[in-house]
Amino acid sequence: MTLDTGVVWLTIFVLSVFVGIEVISKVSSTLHTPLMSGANAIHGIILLGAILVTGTTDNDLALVVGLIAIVLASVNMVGGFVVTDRMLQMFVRKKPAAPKNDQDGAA
Amino acid sequence: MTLDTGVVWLTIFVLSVFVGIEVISKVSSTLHTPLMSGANAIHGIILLGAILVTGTTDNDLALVVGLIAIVLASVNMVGGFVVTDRMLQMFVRKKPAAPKNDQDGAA
Amino acid sequence: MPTWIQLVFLACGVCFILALKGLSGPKNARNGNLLGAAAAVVACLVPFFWTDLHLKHVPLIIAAIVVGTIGGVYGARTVQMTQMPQMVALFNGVGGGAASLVALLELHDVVETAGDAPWFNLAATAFTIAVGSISFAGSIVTFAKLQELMTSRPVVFPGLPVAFGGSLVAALVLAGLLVNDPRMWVGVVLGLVGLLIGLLLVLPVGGADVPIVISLLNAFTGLTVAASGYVLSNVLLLVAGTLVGASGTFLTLLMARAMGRSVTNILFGALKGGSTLGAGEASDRPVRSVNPEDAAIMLGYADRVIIVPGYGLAVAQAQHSLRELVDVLGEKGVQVDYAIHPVAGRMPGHMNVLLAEAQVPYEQLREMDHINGDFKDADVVLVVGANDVVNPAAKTTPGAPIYGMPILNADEARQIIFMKRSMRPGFAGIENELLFDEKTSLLFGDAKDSMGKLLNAVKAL
Amino acid sequence: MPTWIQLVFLACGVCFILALKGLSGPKNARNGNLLGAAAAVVACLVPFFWTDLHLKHVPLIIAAIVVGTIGGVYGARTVQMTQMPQMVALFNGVGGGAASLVALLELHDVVETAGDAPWFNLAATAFTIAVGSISFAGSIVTFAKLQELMTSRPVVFPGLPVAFGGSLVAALVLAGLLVNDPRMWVGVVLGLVGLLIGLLLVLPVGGADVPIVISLLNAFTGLTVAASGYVLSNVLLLVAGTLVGASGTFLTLLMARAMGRSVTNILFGALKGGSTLGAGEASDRPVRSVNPEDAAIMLGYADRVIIVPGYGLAVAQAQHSLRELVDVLGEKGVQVDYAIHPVAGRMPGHMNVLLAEAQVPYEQLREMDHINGDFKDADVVLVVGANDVVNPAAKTTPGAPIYGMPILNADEARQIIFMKRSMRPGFAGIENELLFDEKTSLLFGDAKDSMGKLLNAVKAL
Ligand SMILES: NC(=O)c1ccc[n+]([C@@H]2O[C@H](COP(=O)([O-])OP(=O)(O)OC[C@H]3O[C@@H](n4cnc5c(N)ncnc54)[C@H](OP(=O)(O)O)[C@@H]3O)[C@@H](O)[C@H]2O)c1
Ligand SMILES: NC(=O)c1ccc[n+]([C@@H]2O[C@H](COP(=O)([O-])OP(=O)(O)OC[C@H]3O[C@@H](n4cnc5c(N)ncnc54)[C@H](OP(=O)(O)O)[C@@H]3O)[C@@H](O)[C@H]2O)c1
Repeated sequence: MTLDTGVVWLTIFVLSVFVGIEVISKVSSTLHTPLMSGANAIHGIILLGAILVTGTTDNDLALVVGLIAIVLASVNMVGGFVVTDRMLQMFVRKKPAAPKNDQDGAA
Repeated sequence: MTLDTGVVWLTIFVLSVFVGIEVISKVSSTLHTPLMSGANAIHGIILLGAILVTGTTDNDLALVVGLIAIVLASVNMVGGFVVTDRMLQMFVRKKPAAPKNDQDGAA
Repeated sequence: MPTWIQLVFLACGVCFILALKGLSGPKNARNGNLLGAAAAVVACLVPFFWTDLHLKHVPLIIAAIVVGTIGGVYGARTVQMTQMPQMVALFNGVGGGAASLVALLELHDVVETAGDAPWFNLAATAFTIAVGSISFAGSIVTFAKLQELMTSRPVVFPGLPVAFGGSLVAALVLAGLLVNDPRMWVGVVLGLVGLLIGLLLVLPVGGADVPIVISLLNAFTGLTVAASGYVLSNVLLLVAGTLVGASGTFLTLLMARAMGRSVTNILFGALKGGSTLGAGEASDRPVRSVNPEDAAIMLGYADRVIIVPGYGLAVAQAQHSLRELVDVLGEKGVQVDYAIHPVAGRMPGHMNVLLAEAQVPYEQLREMDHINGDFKDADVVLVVGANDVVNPAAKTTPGAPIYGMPILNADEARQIIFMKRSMRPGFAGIENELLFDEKTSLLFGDAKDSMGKLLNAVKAL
Repeated sequence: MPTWIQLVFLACGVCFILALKGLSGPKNARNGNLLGAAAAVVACLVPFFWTDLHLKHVPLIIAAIVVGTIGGVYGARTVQMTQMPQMVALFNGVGGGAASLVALLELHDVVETAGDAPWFNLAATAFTIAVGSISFAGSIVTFAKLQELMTSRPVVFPGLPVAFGGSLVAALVLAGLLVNDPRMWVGVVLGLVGLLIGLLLVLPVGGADVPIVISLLNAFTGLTVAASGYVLSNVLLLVAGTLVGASGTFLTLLMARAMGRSVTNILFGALKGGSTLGAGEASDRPVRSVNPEDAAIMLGYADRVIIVPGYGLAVAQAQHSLRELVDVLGEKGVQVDYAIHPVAGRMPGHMNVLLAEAQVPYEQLREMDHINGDFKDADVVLVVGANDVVNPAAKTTPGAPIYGMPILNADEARQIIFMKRSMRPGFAGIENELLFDEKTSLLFGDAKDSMGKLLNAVKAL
């Protein structure tokens, strides 16, 4: 491939920015909190990074720090998804009604 | 970079697909035609490809074919952008009024 | 490839994204388009500043570009608004052709360098050759249909499905060959088969559905460009092509929905027998026709009038005298609005373009969803060169080609005046019961003349 | 990295995109979230199947994951709906902390391999260390504020702007050092400075604005994850992090708009003197208070009642008895709706969650834009534990912290009943003129008790 590594990463970054913005551009304020906490859970994927660095280190201090990072990251990831699901359960229970029964056709 | 070239291209492709879909997901039917012809003009960028292959070939037949490709591609690209602009001129002339004066606040 | 060039290409890609984004909303549509054009120009200048090109080819290349540019600008400038769809089809077609040729040249390089290309590149090349020529042939046929160089009816002949299937198979086989060992002749034959497929794909499609097919072929071309981007390992082509491919596909679905049709039905409806375009013979049942004077009275003494413009207004170029008529009625204290159906005319937004051209103030243009409620309060609905968009069959007659398409409820008004030349049906080619309704009167004649007469009659009141 | 793993990661990235997409619409929100969770789990399993990990570390790693999981699930399960925002803040904070630590480890590798890393990698590492700790400290403070472990008022002290600016400069200098020659101690100090910045950034923010800050820090963490994705050359981290960074930033702006505030104003308003949270002392001007029985009569004999629920309903957990009340009134033939303000409560959609929990049928929940027109026809508006969302100051008093926030037009109704415990103001800490309006009567007491009394009184009618 005649492309510099840096440019490739930049390209992927730029495209992801557009996807990130466009994908949520129609969210209703009702869903702001679940969306926030869902996104929050997604960046818990840093857990993957934590596992990779911790698993490959040879230094004991580094290992300890890494394990701490893993604990924190999994709190973020697991907790994030669970709490989001808890919130959404309550929305979803009533959502099927949404389209039909909204008394105000307008807007 | 520890990534296969193929995967990189696939990644860029996939992300572009999302961008392409999300970016136009809110288009109003009024703009279907200009949007179509605008997108049409954008793929006229094949002109760049045509120039690259034609400029670097050593075979005369290939050169001729390449030149034909260049002509076609530039018709696509230039014509596409110009015709789109012509259409849009007419929309744009009245658009400023749009938000305020739409008599039907709803929807 | 030097880094700065890669960055320029990336920047151009971003501009294309922003261009599409702009084009999808009225506010920035025009700037978006201009931004895209600027990016395209910049991208195409780059190769000349980076010296892999054989110098002796440069003048030829520039000449070719100039020729193409002149052609493109000429076509784009001279085409009438009513002919937009076929113009877009044509531009799309040549683009597809170009992509196909470029792919052949890539193949040629591979063959010369004794085929050391990875199989996936060859597959991408084969894809571009085939789909590029499909898009080319298909677009040319759609152009011919819309330009009425040939019948806009679905063309179906007994062997068609077989021939279509056969050529598809042939294309796949040839592609397989090409991947196994790249040979020039295989590529060329593949291209020819592609042309055949394109032809057979579009022939059975009815004129009313053609714009959707154009949009689909547009997406095809986008994907071929993406594929050659991969082969030439040029990120800009990949991104731009993919953008168009994805958004084009999505747009096709949106348009199909707006016309109440399904894409597969549009493409293969005719094959499956259920013609996508009906018979279209004029009926001879009795109708009430009216002269301009009486029509003028109906309009002049109404409180609320709604105008339903359609394709006929566009062909007759009667929009200017229509606007005059509306102004005069306005002065007489009649409340007049235009009811714009999303697919009135021959391209989406056709009526908006037309009436904007005639300087109709935006407030009077009302979208279907907004005004459909008002028809029941309207004293007179004046239907100018429209037909399908007010045809109740869309609600009442399952199986009708337009069944399911949302229509304007002109039938709810107290009186309806149709301005048309004959009893011939609209694009969908089906009869319109509303013409025979006792509330309906027909003002026969070319929209422009009768509009002129009507105008004078109203002034004379 | 074997190709299949790269493809798995790519697939997970796509799932994250679809997850976000789902989360942005009610229909697929829950599935979207579950899809994201599945993808995350898969991605984190991958390293165990691909053997660069030192086997002796694996059990420790798994143990750590288990600990974290238990903690996360416990927190997520036990938190009350009213405490959601602080929970999200906490989870976001630990994520930022993790990113910062990971970056330190990356730095450690570089140092050990005698710093042959390209400058951009080092810059990215520095960025992650700093911003990760900012996000960590900031989120912890917001947590403390919302959990009322500390005052939810803006904390401002004379030197603050200087200290803030100073620590920013320090961070930049340290980052520069790190890029020039990577040393462990520089990284550590940079992390500490980051913590300080996070602290100083959030201290001056008023409680009402905290959710917006959480969203912003959320975006920060996303970007740090993207940066470490680059350093670890892991596409999944890059894509996921960037997604969250971009959408988080965008969401922050959306939320700020929904609350009629600007982000800069939220962050630095307090510094600029104009406190983002007002004084909040109870006023002693005369008001008309009412007892449950009279309130019951007003409600029972009304034709049209609109309920405006607010934060107080949530803290009092009065939603269930409120629903009962509405049902009883319904049986008496009163038409009752709930008017939901987008920022009523302490998180967007707070009221929807709460009332959904109480099984209120969806049709009765009306959004602000839909119902604001109906208030003028309402006989009684029952404001339950709400205040700012009906505070006319948002329209009338420029400079008020909520000025510009769209509000519910409760003031247009014939009569207004406030259920609150005292004259204390709402979150924005400003007085509500509507409490002193002669159309207004106050039913003092904890929402739950007085709701119970009110319910019985209405039944007794
Ligand atoms: N907008 C789009 O994207 C799009 C694209 C493709 C197809 N279509 C289809 O096109 C149709 C549009 O509906 P429509 O109601 O606008 O048009 P239509 O149904 O095609 O009807 C046009 C009418 O205008 C009359 N007409 C033609 N030339 C005229 C002239 N010079 N003076 C006066 N009348 C004239 C014709 O009757 P006479 O011949 O008797 O005069 C015909 O009844 C729909 O079927 C739609 O699905 C739309
Ligand atoms: N939704 C969001 O995203 C979000 C996030 C952060 C901040 N905010 C802000 O929070 C505010 C929300 O407005 P709001 O009207 O819902 O709430 P509010 O303005 O904070 O008012 C809550 C009212 O409930 C009363 N209350 C508290 N506990 C009560 C209890 N146990 N029983 C009865 N009454 C009780 C309080 O008065 P007493 O103390 O006298 O009882 C107070 O007047 C807005 O300023 C908004 O900007 C919103």
